[in-house]
Amino acid sequence: MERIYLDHAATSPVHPQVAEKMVKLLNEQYGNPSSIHSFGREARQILDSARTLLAKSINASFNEIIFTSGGTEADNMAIIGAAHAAKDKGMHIITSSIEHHAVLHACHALESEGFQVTYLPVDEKGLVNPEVVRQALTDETTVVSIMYGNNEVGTIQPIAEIADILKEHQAVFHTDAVQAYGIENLDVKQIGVDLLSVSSHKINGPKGIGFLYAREGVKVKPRMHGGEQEKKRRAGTENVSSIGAFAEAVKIAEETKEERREKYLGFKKKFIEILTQHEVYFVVNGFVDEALPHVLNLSFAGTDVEAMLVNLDLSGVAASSGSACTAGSIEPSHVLVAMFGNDSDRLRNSIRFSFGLNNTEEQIEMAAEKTAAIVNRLAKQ
Amino acid sequence: MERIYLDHAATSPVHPQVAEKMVKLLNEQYGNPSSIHSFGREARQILDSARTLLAKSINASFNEIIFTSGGTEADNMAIIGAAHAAKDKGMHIITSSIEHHAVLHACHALESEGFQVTYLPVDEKGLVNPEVVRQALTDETTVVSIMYGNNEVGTIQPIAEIADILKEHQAVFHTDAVQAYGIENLDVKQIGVDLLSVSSHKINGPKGIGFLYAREGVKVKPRMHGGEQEKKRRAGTENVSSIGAFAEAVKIAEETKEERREKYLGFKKKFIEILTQHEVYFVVNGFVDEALPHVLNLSFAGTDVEAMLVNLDLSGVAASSGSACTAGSIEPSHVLVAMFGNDSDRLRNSIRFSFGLNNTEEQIEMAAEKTAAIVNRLAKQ
Amino acid sequence: MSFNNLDALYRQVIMDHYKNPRNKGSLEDGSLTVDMNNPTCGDRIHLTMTVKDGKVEEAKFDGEGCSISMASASMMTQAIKGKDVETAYKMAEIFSDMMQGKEYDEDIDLGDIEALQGVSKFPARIKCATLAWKAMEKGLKENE
Ligand SMILES: Cc1ncc(COP(=O)(O)O)c(C=O)c1O
Ligand SMILES: Cc1ncc(COP(=O)(O)O)c(C=O)c1O
Ligand code: FES
Ligand code: FES
Repeated sequence: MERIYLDHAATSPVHPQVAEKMVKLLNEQYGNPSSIHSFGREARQILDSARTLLAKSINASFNEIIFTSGGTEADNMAIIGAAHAAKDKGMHIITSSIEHHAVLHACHALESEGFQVTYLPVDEKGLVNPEVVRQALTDETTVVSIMYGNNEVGTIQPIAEIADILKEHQAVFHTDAVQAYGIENLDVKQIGVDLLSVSSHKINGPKGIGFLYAREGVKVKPRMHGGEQEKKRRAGTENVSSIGAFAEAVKIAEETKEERREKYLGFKKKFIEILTQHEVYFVVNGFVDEALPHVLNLSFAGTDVEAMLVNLDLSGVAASSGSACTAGSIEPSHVLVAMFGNDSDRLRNSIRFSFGLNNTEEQIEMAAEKTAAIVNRLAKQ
Repeated sequence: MERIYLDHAATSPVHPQVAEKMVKLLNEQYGNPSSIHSFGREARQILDSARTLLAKSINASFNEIIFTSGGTEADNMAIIGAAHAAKDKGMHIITSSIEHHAVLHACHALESEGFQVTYLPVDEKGLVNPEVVRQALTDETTVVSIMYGNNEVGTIQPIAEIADILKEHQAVFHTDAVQAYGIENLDVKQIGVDLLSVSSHKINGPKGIGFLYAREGVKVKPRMHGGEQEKKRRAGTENVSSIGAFAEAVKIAEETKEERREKYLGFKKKFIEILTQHEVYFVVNGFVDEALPHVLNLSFAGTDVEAMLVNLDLSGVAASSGSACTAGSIEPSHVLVAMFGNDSDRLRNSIRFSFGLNNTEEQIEMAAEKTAAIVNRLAKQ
Repeated sequence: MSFNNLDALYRQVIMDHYKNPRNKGSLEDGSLTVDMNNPTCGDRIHLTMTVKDGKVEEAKFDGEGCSISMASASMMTQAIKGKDVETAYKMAEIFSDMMQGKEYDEDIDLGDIEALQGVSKFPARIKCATLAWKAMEKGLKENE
C-alpha cells in the first residue's frame, strides 16, 4: 500500500539535494569554524555563505542571523532572552493564545519568574485583532510575540499592522515564522518585526537546526553560555553540515515558492472538492484561501479524532490532530479551544492535513477519497 | 601538500559509516517521533534504539539520557538546570578553574543571578585535589561540576574520589565528559556522578548533537520550553537523523576504544621521541601517560604560539592553542593560567596536538619533523 | 595539631622547596651525570653528583617538572649530600616504601622528606616524587 504523507507541518522530508549537500559536507568539511587553521577557515566559509543566503531570504543582514538548534530554541531565545534583557524596563509580555508551545511554555517559564503575561484571545478563525494588542500594551510591556502563520489551522496574523502599533512602543516584537518561512514571502523590513524564528525541518531541511533573526540593536540575553560563537549570542560548536544543508533547503524553497504556493492551494481545493462530491459533512477550521497554503484543518461532525487518525493511518494516510508535540496525548488542541471555546465538538473531531514535497495530485485525490470513506463510515455509527 | 589534522579535540572528522547512516536516515526517515502515524512510529524507533545504545555505553538506563544540541547545551542544562532546581536548598556552586567555557560561563550566568561560585585551583599538572573539594563544600552547596578529562592538556580528574566525598552531601555532581567519552571507559555507577555531558562531534559523529546523562531522581529544571519531548525535560523536535548517526559513532567508538587508546598513546610517544631526537627543547603541559590518550600539549621555550600555529598551518599541520572557542583570540588559555600562573612563558608558547581518526604513524612522524624544524628555526631568532 | 593542619604544614614545606630549591644547578664536568624523565608526564631531571671515598660529596639538580618532582629533588639532594653511598641507597629504599604506603624504617632521619608522605594517596603523582631518587640510584649504580 502506498503511504501518503500529509503531515508536512509536523515535519517534512529532506529534499534529496539537501541530503546530498549534507553528506558532502559531512564527508569533506569537518573543521571547527573557530579554528584558525585551513580546516577551520573552510568551515567558516560554509557558515558565512549560509548566513548570507539566509539573511537575504528575509531581507536581513548578515549579523542579524543567529543559528539555533531549531524553532523551539529560537522561540525560547527570543522571548526569554528579550524579556531578560529588558527586565529593567518592565516585566510584562504579550502573546496570543494560539502560539506554539515553544512560545507558550517559554511564557509560562517567565511567569514562574515573576513576569506577567497576557494571552490574547483570537476569533473563531484564529485571528488576533491588532486593536486588542494595542489595548493590552502597558508601560511595562517589553516583549510582544505573535506568530506569523499558525501550525494547526494555517491562519496568518496581521503582523505588519501589529508592528505598526508597536512602532512607538518600547516593546520588541517577535514573530514565530516557523510555519510561514519558505512558503510565505517574508521581508523583515516590510513586516517590521524585531525578532523572527525559523526552523529548518519544516522546509525540507534537516532537523535540529534553525535560526533567530534579531534586528541590529535589539537586545537578547544569551541563553547558551560557553564559547564565543554567533558573536557571543549562542555558544556551542556550530553545526556546519546542518547549516550548509539548511541553506540548500532555503535556496530550493525560495526558487520554488510561487509554484508550491499554487500547488498546495490547488491541493486544498481538490481535497475539499472530493469531500463535497462524496457528501461528507465538514467545516474548515480557519481559512482556505488567505492562510498558509500547506495547512488544511477540517472538522468532521460525528467523528472522533482518534478513531479518524487510526483509520487514516491504517489506510496509509498520515495526518495529524494538530501540533505533533501534543498529538500523542488526548488533550484537546489549545488552538481550537481558543477559537471555539471549551465545549465545541470541533475539539474532538478536527484533523489537520498538511501538504509538501513529493505530494502529487493523485495522492491528494486518493487521500481525500479514503478520508471520505472513513468519515462516512464513522459518522454513521 | 598533504594536510595533517591534529586538532581532533576541537572537532573530529565524521566516520564514513556515520555519514552513511546519516544520509540513509535523512533520505528514509523523516517522520516526527511525536506523531502517532507510521512515519512517526518509525522515527520513534530510531530514537529508542539510539537511546538504548547510548545508555548502555555508560551503564545508565534508557530514561537517564536526554538528547541535547551538543556539549555546550548539556553543560548549561546540567549546571543551570540543577542549580535552579535546588535553589531552595542553597545557592552555592563549586567548579574548577580549568573547566570548558560552557561550564565556566554557565557559572558566570548563575553568579549574575546571585549564586555564589567557588572556582577551585589546580596544581601545575591541572589536577584538582579532592581534599580541596571537601574543604570548599558548605551547607549551601547544591552543584559540584568537575570535568572528567581536560580538553586543553588532557589531565584526568579524580572523579570517583570526588564522588566519594560528595556521597553524604546534598550537592549533585556533574562531570563534563565531552573529551573523555569514547576514549575512556565511563561507567556512571562506578564513577558515581549524577550528571554527565557528552558531545557527538568529538567522537567522529555529527556536530549539533549530544546528550546529558541525568541519574534517575536527580532534578534538573528544563531550559528549553515547548513540546513534551525527552519526557518534558528538553523541548524541540528530536534531531532523528543526527541522533541515529551519533549512535553509530558511539557503536564504532566502543568497538575500537582499546585499539585507539594504544594507538594515540603511541603517537604521543613517537611525537616526543622525534622532538627529542631533533634536540628540540620542550616541556609537556600535563601528563603523557595518565591523561586523555589523544591530547598532547607541549610548551616550546623561546617560541610564540601564534607564529608557531601560522608556521604549522603553512606546512600543512593543523594544531591549536587550546580550546577552539578562544583560538581565534590572543587571550591566554585560562587552563594554562590556572596551572602556571599569570606570568609563565608557557601561556604564550604552548601548542595542543590532538590525535584521531585517519591519523597514521607516518603523519605523526611528519608532523613531529615539521614541528621540530619550525621550533628550531623560531626559537633561534 | 590536627591532621588537617599537619597536611597544611607539609604542603608549606613542599612549596618552600619548590619555590626555593636547594642545590639547584649543575656541577662541573667530570661529575656523575644522570638525565631522566618521567614517562607519565614527560617532565625531566638533570642530576649531577660527585662521589669521593664512598661518600656523596656534592649533588645538584636541574630540570623541568611539577612542584612535587622539583621539591622532591631539592629534598633528595639535601638529604644525600655528605652521606655515604650505602646510606643513600637505603634512603631511596625507604622513600620508595613510603610512596607505596608501606611501613618503613624510621631509624634514619628523613627530615623534610616526610612532608611528601601524603603523595602516596595520589597514585598519579608517585612517579613525580620518586623521579629524583630513581635518578640518584641510577647515577650511583653506574658509578660502581
Ligand atoms: C509554529 C511553530 N513554532 C515552533 C515550532 C518548533 O520548532 P522545532 O521543531 O524546530 O523546535 C514548530 C514546530 O514544531 C512550529 O510549528
Ligand atoms: C570539555 C568540553 N566541554 C564542552 C564542549 C562543548 O561541546 P560542543 O562543542 O558540542 O558544544 C567542548 C568542546 O567544544 C569540550 O571540549
Ligand atoms: S471566515 Fe467569515 S465566512 Fe468564513
Ligand atoms: S608531573 Fe611530571 S614529575 Fe610530576
